[in-house]
Amino acid sequence: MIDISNVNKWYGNFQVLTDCTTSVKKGEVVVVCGPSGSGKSTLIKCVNMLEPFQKGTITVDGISVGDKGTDLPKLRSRVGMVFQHFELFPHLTITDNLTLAQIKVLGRSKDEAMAKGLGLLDRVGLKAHAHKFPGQLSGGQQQRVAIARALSMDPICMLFDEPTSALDPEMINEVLDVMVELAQEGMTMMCVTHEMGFARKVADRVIFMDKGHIVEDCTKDDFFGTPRSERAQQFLSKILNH
Amino acid sequence: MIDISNVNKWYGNFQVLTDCTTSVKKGEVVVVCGPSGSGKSTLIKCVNMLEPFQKGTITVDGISVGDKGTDLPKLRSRVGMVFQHFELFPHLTITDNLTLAQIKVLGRSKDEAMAKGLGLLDRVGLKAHAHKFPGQLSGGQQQRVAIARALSMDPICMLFDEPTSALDPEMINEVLDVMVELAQEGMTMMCVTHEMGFARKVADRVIFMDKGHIVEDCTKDDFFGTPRSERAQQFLSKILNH
Amino acid sequence: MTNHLNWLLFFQPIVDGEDTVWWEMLFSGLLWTLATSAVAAVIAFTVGSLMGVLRTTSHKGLSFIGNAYVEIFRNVPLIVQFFIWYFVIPEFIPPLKQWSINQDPTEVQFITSVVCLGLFTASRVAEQVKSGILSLSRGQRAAGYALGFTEAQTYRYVLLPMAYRIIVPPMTSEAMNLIKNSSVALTIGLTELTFRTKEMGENTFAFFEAYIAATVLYVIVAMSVNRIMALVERRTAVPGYIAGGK
Amino acid sequence: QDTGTLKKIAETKTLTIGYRESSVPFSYLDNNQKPIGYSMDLCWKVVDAVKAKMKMPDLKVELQPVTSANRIPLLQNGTIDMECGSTTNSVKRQEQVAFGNTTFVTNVKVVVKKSSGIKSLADLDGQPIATTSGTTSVQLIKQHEKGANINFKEIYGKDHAESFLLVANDRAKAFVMDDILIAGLVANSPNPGEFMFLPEVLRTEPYGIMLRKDDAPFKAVVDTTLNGLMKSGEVNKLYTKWFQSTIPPKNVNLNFPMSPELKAAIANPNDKGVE
Amino acid sequence: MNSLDFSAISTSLPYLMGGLGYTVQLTVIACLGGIFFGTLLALARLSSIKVLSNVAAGYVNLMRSIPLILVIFWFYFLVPLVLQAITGAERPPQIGADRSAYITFIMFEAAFFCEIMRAGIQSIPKGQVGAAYALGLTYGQTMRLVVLPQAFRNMLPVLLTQTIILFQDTSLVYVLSVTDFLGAASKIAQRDSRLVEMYSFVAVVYLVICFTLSMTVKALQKKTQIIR
Ligand SMILES: Nc1ncnc2c1ncn2[C@@H]1O[C@H](COP(=O)(O)OP(=O)(O)OP(=O)(O)O)[C@@H](O)[C@H]1O
Ligand SMILES: Nc1ncnc2c1ncn2[C@@H]1O[C@H](COP(=O)(O)OP(=O)(O)OP(=O)(O)O)[C@@H](O)[C@H]1O
Ligand SMILES: [Mg+2]
Ligand SMILES: [Mg+2]
Repeated sequence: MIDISNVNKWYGNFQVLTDCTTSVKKGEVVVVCGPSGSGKSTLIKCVNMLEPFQKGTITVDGISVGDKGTDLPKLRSRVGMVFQHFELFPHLTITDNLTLAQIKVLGRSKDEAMAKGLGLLDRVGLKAHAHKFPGQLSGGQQQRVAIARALSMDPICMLFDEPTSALDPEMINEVLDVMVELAQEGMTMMCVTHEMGFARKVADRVIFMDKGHIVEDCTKDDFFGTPRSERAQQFLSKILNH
Repeated sequence: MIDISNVNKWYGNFQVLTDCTTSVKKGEVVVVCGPSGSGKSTLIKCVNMLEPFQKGTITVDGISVGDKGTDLPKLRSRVGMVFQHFELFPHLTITDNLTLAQIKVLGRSKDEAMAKGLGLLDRVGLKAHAHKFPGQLSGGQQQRVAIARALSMDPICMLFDEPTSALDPEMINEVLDVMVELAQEGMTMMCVTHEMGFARKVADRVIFMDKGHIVEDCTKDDFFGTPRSERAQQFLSKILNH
Repeated sequence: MTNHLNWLLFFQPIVDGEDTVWWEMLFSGLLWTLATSAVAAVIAFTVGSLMGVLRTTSHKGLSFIGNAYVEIFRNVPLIVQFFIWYFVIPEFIPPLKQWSINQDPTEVQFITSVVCLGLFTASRVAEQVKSGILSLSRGQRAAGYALGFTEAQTYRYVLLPMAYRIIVPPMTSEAMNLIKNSSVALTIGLTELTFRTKEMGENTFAFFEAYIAATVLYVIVAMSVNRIMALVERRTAVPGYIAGGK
Repeated sequence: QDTGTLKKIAETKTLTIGYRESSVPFSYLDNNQKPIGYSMDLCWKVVDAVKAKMKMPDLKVELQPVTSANRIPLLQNGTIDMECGSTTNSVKRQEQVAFGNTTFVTNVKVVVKKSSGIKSLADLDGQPIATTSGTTSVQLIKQHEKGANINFKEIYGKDHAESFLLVANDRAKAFVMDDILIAGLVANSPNPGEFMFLPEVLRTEPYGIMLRKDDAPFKAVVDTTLNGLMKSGEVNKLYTKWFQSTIPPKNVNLNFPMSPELKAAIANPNDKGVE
Repeated sequence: MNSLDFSAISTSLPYLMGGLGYTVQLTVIACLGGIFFGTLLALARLSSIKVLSNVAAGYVNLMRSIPLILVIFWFYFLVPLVLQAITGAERPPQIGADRSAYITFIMFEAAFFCEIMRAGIQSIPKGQVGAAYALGLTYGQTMRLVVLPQAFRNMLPVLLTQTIILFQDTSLVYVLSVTDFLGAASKIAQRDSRLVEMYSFVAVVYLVICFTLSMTVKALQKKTQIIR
């Protein structure tokens, strides 16, 4: 589904990604972790070309995202993405947030979009809030709406960039629950997160990054069992200790 | 050391604190927890009058903080405080951050202040960074400097307001370690935090707040054993689950 | 000369034997001020938005155009720009020159003023629009793209609606500046409020009366603009969204 | 005992002259930024007389530039003590200020481009006419018998140079102003031959040195000085120097002979203002 | 334009440069004075003392709603009369056009710098004030040592941008017949009937100076961003 091969990226002289190669198969859930600044967000944003990269190739569902000729808006509309800070559109109601892209990008009718949107809202447990604005919801609720918004485009895979790290501890679980459910339904997911509980529960594979390199890329059991690199061991001990 | 008795506070018509009563004895470590918006920060800020309150009394070391005649700057200089967002002064070097108040408030000489500051910086493991600006340090490092800054005033007690919640997971432990050490040395501490590991390790008492009320105020063992209120149970289950 | 202000002067004819009295002159000046400002505001908003957007796009050439526009128009004093639009530019464009000769002179002054003031203010508006767009978290643009919006759609549906709301307060001062700046049009002979005020002062020597009247009128206009913009701000406020917060 | 300006001069030991910076050839800056001109020469004579009368040889003279807009207030609030420029002495202004005896007489005339084909006031019907804001000379057209029935549009220039530029650029068909000021503008223009005056004289206006009102002793000094110059014929020499010879900074000659009205005013010094 | 003649510019260059010198001097003094009084006004506006903040707000709003040209007039003709009323002098004291220009621009710019400094102070997180108080600093110390230095740094680009506007606005002192750059140019232009040449020259000079300044602002903005 997602093939990343030898991707390199520089900001000026600073190399953020070095020879990153990995792939995500259909239905697979891959968790990406690693210390701050290691390039996790950058890598995941390269997948739908929110960040351009200078070397290597990435294909999504067989389409190379770096090609000049690629219809990026179309490709992006098929890849769902959820951000750390939700990024709901604050001037639109929840309903409008859910239907805008369906109408303007997929060309669905208003009714169709509405039906789809409300269905998904129900699924994340927020049907009662359809008329509100994002600012009137708690962080956890906003993030659930953001997931519903991404799903409304019927994506073939989903990208998550630390979806719970901006949340109050109490709200983390309500978001993780939705994500677990999604994973169990067979959605293809690539997910940057520090929530090792989530990784333990649903991940098929874990990728560990450090300084722009993919240092570990192995099954969940291998990762939590015996990560090969010292850096990964160190990271795990820090993160699991408190 | 700190006596809080029947404190009430309103923002306009909205009551943030209702009849809060508790106390912290010399050498005691008290952890304050509770859901977001329950008034934890407000309560702890009332202790050194960073937030004025309308009813009740708070005394620190026998001095009533709410009295008109109280020399607040002097009182505050004896109460160390550490904030969620570090609040180092970004335009001053680490050294200047550590010495400014010593010189301007306590009237120490530059050399004296410097010696004190560098000693504490060493203690939090950051001596090598003395000449840098806060923006050049990581979050965990900044928070350790903030603790050193508070200690530089030789406080009789310390207040912490979620000192680790703005940190990357990896950095939380380096800050908690400093705090644990401080607690074990016998510092009087009142500490708003969600880090239950920290509470388990060093807290003498745990206070649980909800909607401006102190709902639980009991020993650590009682709290983690059998919290009486349903709300506290619910909160604990959410926070310990992931 | 301040001992006795003669307010009755406002009801005296501008020239002996004519019907027009001074307050009518000042009032007609006020109308020109308002008309000039209103039309210039439309130009400033349209051109300014366009230039502001150009400056934030990923296209190098377009953002160069936007930047060059702003630098040229905000770095020459308005009074000099007026002179150039009125006296210099027509000399180099024969059809424009022909038009300016044949047209009613008042119309020429009005149109020149509106264009000059509008394009000048547009450079300020462009600054605001740009900073409004940049003040949105970068994630908003990314979220737009991630949903499959094109760049134009992202601006239209995601960035601009929020950017405009954010810049209402600075745009209020720009609107007030625009009205104040319209007084510089007196230098090309547009008979707006300050022109009429000076005229009244010089003809009647009642400088104080004239300037007090003008000051009061300007303050009233400024306050009205302020109220209107406050209304706009309230009307467009997003529930739950605290300006500047996320 | 001295009162008014003389008292002030005695106390402060200074006299402040207000001058114009571009009123050729009455009062304007030369290339060294010194105010020179016909009115300035006359004023320096007044200064000499003040020095002599007050027995203050080291009287300090300060020079303060003024504009048409601020000259009256500055005189009234005491910033300047006399204004040496090209200010029309009018009855209306005399309600606010006083004038020394007439030093020059101008005729308000209309300048047009020769190529415009306009030959008389009547041809101006329906045409745009330039006028400098703050002046009222255009209204004189209506008061002239030949202009009584015509309609025209006023275009305001910020200053005389701009008003004249409007005519030079064909934006206005005519410019109504004091003939001497127009003569200066024409002489300085790239093609002086392009322009001509219409024959009609719209009004005759006396110029005078402007002084504060109700200050007879100081006015007496000014008038005595001027009358002396007129009797001795020195005024005629000054006139030739400034109006009929080449003058700085560009060495043009205005070629502006003395009008009969000025000759009469010199023969009979007076401070009558125009209505 | 059949015949452009730029010779008037070269012969009067010293005069024009003198004017430019005055413009720069007025800008610098008005800027420094404006920042000083503007900061005081900003503190007054943010003060919890109602009267103080209302008076300051009233002053700022008045200054911001009338055209500069009117403000210049008011200060020029009123200040001597006000001083006379205060001192009871027989004649209005003479403050002179250039001193009047300084006062006018300082007072006028103070209103604008007030708003900038206010925004600057408000942009400092409340936690900074809390931290300073928590260390025992007084209000004065907190402002002087913690808030204002940061506010000033944050606002430096905006302050400079306003200064560029101020630099252009000083051209309006021509109404006082003070000879600034534009005043000098327009006087020579009128004397020699060379309006088009002069104003084109003025436009170019302003464009070059202001463009250089705004490039400086941009560079500075980059630098302060790194400090943060
Ligand atoms: N626009 C940019 N210009 C220059 N460097 C950048 C830019 N964006 C990110 N970087 C740098 O690239 C590196 C990788 O950033 P990235 O955001 O991908 O890290 P991350 O692993 O997601 O970290 P975090 O856990 O903090 O989100 C960091 O060192 C960061 O400083
Ligand atoms: N300046 C203010 N004006 C009005 N209401 C306020 C203000 N500051 C805080 N509040 C409200 O007071 C309540 C308590 O706030 P407080 O910051 O003490 O909560 P908290 O328990 O520290 O929460 P958190 O875990 O989010 O920090 C909240 O509902 C908050 O919205
Ligand atoms: Mg990231
Ligand atoms: Mg809090």
